Amino acid sequence: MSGLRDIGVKVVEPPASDARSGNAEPLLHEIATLLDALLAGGRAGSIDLRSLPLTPADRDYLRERLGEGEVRAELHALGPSEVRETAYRGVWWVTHRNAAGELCAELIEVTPWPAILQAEREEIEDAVQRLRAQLGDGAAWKA
Amino acid sequence: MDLLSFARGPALQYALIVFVFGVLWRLIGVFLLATKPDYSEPRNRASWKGLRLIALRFWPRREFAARNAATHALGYVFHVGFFVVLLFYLPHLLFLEDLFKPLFGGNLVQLTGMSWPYVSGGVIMMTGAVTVAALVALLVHRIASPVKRLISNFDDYFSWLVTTAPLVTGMLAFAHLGAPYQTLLSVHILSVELLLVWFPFGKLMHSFTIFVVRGVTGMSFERKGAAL
Amino acid sequence: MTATGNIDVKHPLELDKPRLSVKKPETRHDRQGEVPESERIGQAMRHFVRDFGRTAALYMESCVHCGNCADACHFYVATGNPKYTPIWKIEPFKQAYKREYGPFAFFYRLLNLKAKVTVDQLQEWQELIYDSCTVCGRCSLACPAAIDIASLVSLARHGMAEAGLVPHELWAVAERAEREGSPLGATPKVFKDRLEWLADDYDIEIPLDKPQADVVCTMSSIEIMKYPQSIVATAKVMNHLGLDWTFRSDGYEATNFGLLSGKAKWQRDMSMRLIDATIAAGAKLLVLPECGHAYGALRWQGANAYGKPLPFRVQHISEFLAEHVAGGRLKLKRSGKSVTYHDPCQIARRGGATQAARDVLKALGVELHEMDPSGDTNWCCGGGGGVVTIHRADPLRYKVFQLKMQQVEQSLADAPVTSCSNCRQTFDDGQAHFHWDKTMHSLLEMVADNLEGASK
Amino acid sequence: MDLHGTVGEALKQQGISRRAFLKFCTALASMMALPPQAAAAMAQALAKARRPSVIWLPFQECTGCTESLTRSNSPTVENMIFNMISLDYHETLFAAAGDAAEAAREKAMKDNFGKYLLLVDGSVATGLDGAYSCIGGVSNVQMLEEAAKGAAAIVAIGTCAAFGGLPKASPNPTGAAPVAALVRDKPVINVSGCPPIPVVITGVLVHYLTFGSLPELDELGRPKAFYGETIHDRCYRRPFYDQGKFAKTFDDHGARNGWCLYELGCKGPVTYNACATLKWNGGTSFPIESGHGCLGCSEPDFWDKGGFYKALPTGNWGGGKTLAAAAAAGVAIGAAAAALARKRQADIAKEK
Repeated sequence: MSGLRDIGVKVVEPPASDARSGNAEPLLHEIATLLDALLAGGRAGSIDLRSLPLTPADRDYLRERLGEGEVRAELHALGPSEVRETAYRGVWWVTHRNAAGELCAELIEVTPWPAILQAEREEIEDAVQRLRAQLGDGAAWKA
Repeated sequence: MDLLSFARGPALQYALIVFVFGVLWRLIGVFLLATKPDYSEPRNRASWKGLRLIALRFWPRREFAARNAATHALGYVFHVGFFVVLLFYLPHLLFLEDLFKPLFGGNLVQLTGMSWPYVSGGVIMMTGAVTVAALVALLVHRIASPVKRLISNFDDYFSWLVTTAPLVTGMLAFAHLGAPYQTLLSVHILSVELLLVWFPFGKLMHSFTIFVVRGVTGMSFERKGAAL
Repeated sequence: MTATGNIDVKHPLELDKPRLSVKKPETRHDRQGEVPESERIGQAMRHFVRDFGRTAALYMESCVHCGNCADACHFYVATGNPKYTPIWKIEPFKQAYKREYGPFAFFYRLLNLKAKVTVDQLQEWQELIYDSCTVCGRCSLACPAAIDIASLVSLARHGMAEAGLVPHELWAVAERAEREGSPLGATPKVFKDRLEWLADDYDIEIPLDKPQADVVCTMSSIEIMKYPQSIVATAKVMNHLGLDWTFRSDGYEATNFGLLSGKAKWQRDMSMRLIDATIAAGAKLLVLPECGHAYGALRWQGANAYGKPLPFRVQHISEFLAEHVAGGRLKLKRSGKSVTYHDPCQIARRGGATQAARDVLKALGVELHEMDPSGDTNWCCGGGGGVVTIHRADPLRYKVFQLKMQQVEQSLADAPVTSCSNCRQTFDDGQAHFHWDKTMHSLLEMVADNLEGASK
Repeated sequence: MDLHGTVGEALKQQGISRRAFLKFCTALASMMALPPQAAAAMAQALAKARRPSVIWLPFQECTGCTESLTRSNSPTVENMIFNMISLDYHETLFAAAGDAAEAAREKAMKDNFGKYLLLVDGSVATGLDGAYSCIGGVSNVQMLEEAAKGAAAIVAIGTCAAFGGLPKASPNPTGAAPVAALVRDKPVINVSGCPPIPVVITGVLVHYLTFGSLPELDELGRPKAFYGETIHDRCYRRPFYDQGKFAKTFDDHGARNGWCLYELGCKGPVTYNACATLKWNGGTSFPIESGHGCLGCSEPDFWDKGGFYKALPTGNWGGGKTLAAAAAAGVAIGAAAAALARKRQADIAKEK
């Protein structure tokens, strides 16, 4: 089956799509204010990159400015997701893809620890039950 | 039948019918009136040369130019602007092409091979704004100037309204301001239909009669050798 | 019609003033005949519709109310009063046209979109149609739609005349002209006596009623009564050129107060007198005197009164002189005076003979200072179209005349010249009123005074 | 499988972890242009929400909408919805058929009376009092009436259910009518489109399940989150429209360079939908991006708007014949008026 490229139609991105749109810079300031809010009130904040008119150049610029941190986590649930810590502690770059590998969400989360990585209490309760069952010790841990 | 289908369908059809019917009624009603021959000895036999008055009278004579320069300037800004907006904007061209298809029996572009030039929406919006500004200035002048206020009647003000409305509604539709696009487009088309319906019964008929009158006067003056 | 007897008592002439007219009436009778109002308006409408043609209808349909004509009209420019806007002067007639004659007339009447014209309305408009319009046609040149507003005013006067709504003095002189052959008392007998008196005084031959002649000359009653030298001048030029010419006592009065008052029937009668006399003399040329509306009445409307092309040529005296100057038959002494020429509207703008007088002035070798504007767009002297006969219009006319005086002053010429005795009379009246030092001269008389070489 | 427990329990039983569920809510919040923090709130509320019973009634439909919603080779975010709802009746998807299927439907309607969600696919045939389209001898009209009584809310999936769609195109032989025309007393959400974008269906259901209320609707009953703007306003080719660069034919220089398809009949300016932003087939493309003008499929009577390839501004005003007649009439009356005027003139002239 011939690929999209073989069809005569040459889809042209609208002009000036590679240049930076100038929307990246303000995001850095917003991240800073979110960090202040986190330190002051402990409230986590996040920015949904897909809802903003960012060109690919903006994204690269943002990635470059935020840099790399020490943590890089991969998540496999309904398709791959990736959580990367930036060079600034508390600022995480979260990318969700669905089973077909298509990008379905991309956020910058400002929090000590992204919620997606945490294990939920209920699931921990299940875990302990299953573990005990496996170990043959019938006594289930009572909440 | 939503508003847009009504505006583009039956409303347009009846407006065109009234327009064609009214214009011909009025023109034929005048052209077939009695006329007496002129037996006087002509100074110039080729009175048809007087037809140049049709072009000459587009510009005022030197002696009259100064006194109502404002009216002339605004008048031209409006007329030129109006026709640029009408004849150099693609959606309008498509509309007119569809309108005149039965007359020319087919798509003009294919028939003639030539394609009519058009400019971008932005340019049309600016032209429209300038045209509306000129129209408003002309209305203010019509009210402020004692001469114009005295001689103006309902026809002048209503004709002004039906001429300005399409421009304003058209620009609103392009800018997609204030209401869903279908409503804006319907209002724009309906305002054009109002213009078409009023056209034969008001002073807008001057777009036809003005050339005839200049021709007639030009020929009668040329015959006498009088200045055009 | 009033009995002839007391016409002189009711409307005595006033010929000793700079402006010849009927004496200023104590009480004005601007309404003729004792007819009920409905009949009067019925007559107006019927006659208005009767004379209406396709061209006039087209004009009535084309006005876009732009107001440009006001700025061309000397009555508006001199007063600034919007009611003198030319197109406003025919408003009731446009109203009548839409109701009675236009393509939508039936619906205008049915839905009463335009009110019926009333006598009061016409009475009110009398001042606009007569006192403040010299039918000079300047507005027609300014109209972007090229509506010949002047022709509409003349047409409107038809309705006014039939409704018996002509201003007092204009009606009196028009009625006198129809009955006596001359508006200002120049009856054939008076005309004959004057010719004899002038022939003796100036020892010049002035033929009258030659049974056969090549050229028939005519005079305006203003010249006969106020500027007899013009008669002598005409004779001098004609004899100098050795032409076979004559005056005709059955067709000498060139003015046409039927045209000025709007009484179409009288206009035809007055024109036919000249036409019949010229045909009777078997002439090939009828020369009209120094008079404006006479040229319009006969040169351009005479044939239509006659019903077919005229069997002879019609020329204004300035055209006649220019033709002979160009032909080299008329040699003139060079006078070198500094002059400015006032174009009579009916000859230049309306008549198309603007260049003739200038050719003659060039032959006269005068230093011509053209007024600005002049020629086809000149300012009117304010007395034409019958306005000068109406006393009620005097204040307005004097205001308008100031425009003319300024023009003449600015031209820095010694003396103004023109080729229309009515303009000349208006200038004289203005000169007397403003104690102005400039006196209007006649082109014909200047030519007669500067003839070169022996008369053939 | 406990059909009517909470959504959370259902997910757990199907082995869908909380993280997967949180990821699903994050993606959906982003698509519905809700603030990112809403994802967490959505996850909690949804988990605790009672798992609604959903009845899918197929009337005069082509199964395009079902196809659009369910077609996916791998579990994608879009069809996650099926794990959250208990689909108690779906003619196409059900293994059961005939009386068994009907019995299941009636049972679900009885058990969850007043609480189930009624999804209607296809327009309702009202001609010959419903005889044109029946299921098991019961006409669509009756079935809709009956099902609507106990429904908490009705979602009309696709332009057929929302506005009558293709079956309603003139001459509309079956008397097809939209759901909202027949059900007046219950809130109806119109998810128009032919078919609607899958995530739009999901988004509406999740919104209803999460917040238990109808999303904000426009005057045609369509959720504003997805039908608030015209394709034209969000079209990536809009700069070409503004610059006046238009394709004249489907393979000319303009078309090859992706210029605006206005002249080729694109109905983008008068069509409200989210195609230009959410796109189709998982964000691959949408009609205009693949070189064809928008058909305006999410608008009422889009079939009868004068033709997909007729440019928007062209009117359909009935052709030249009527105008020729009008012209003739105008000339006739004009001539009559002139004749009348000339006659009056002649009479007056004779009088004198």
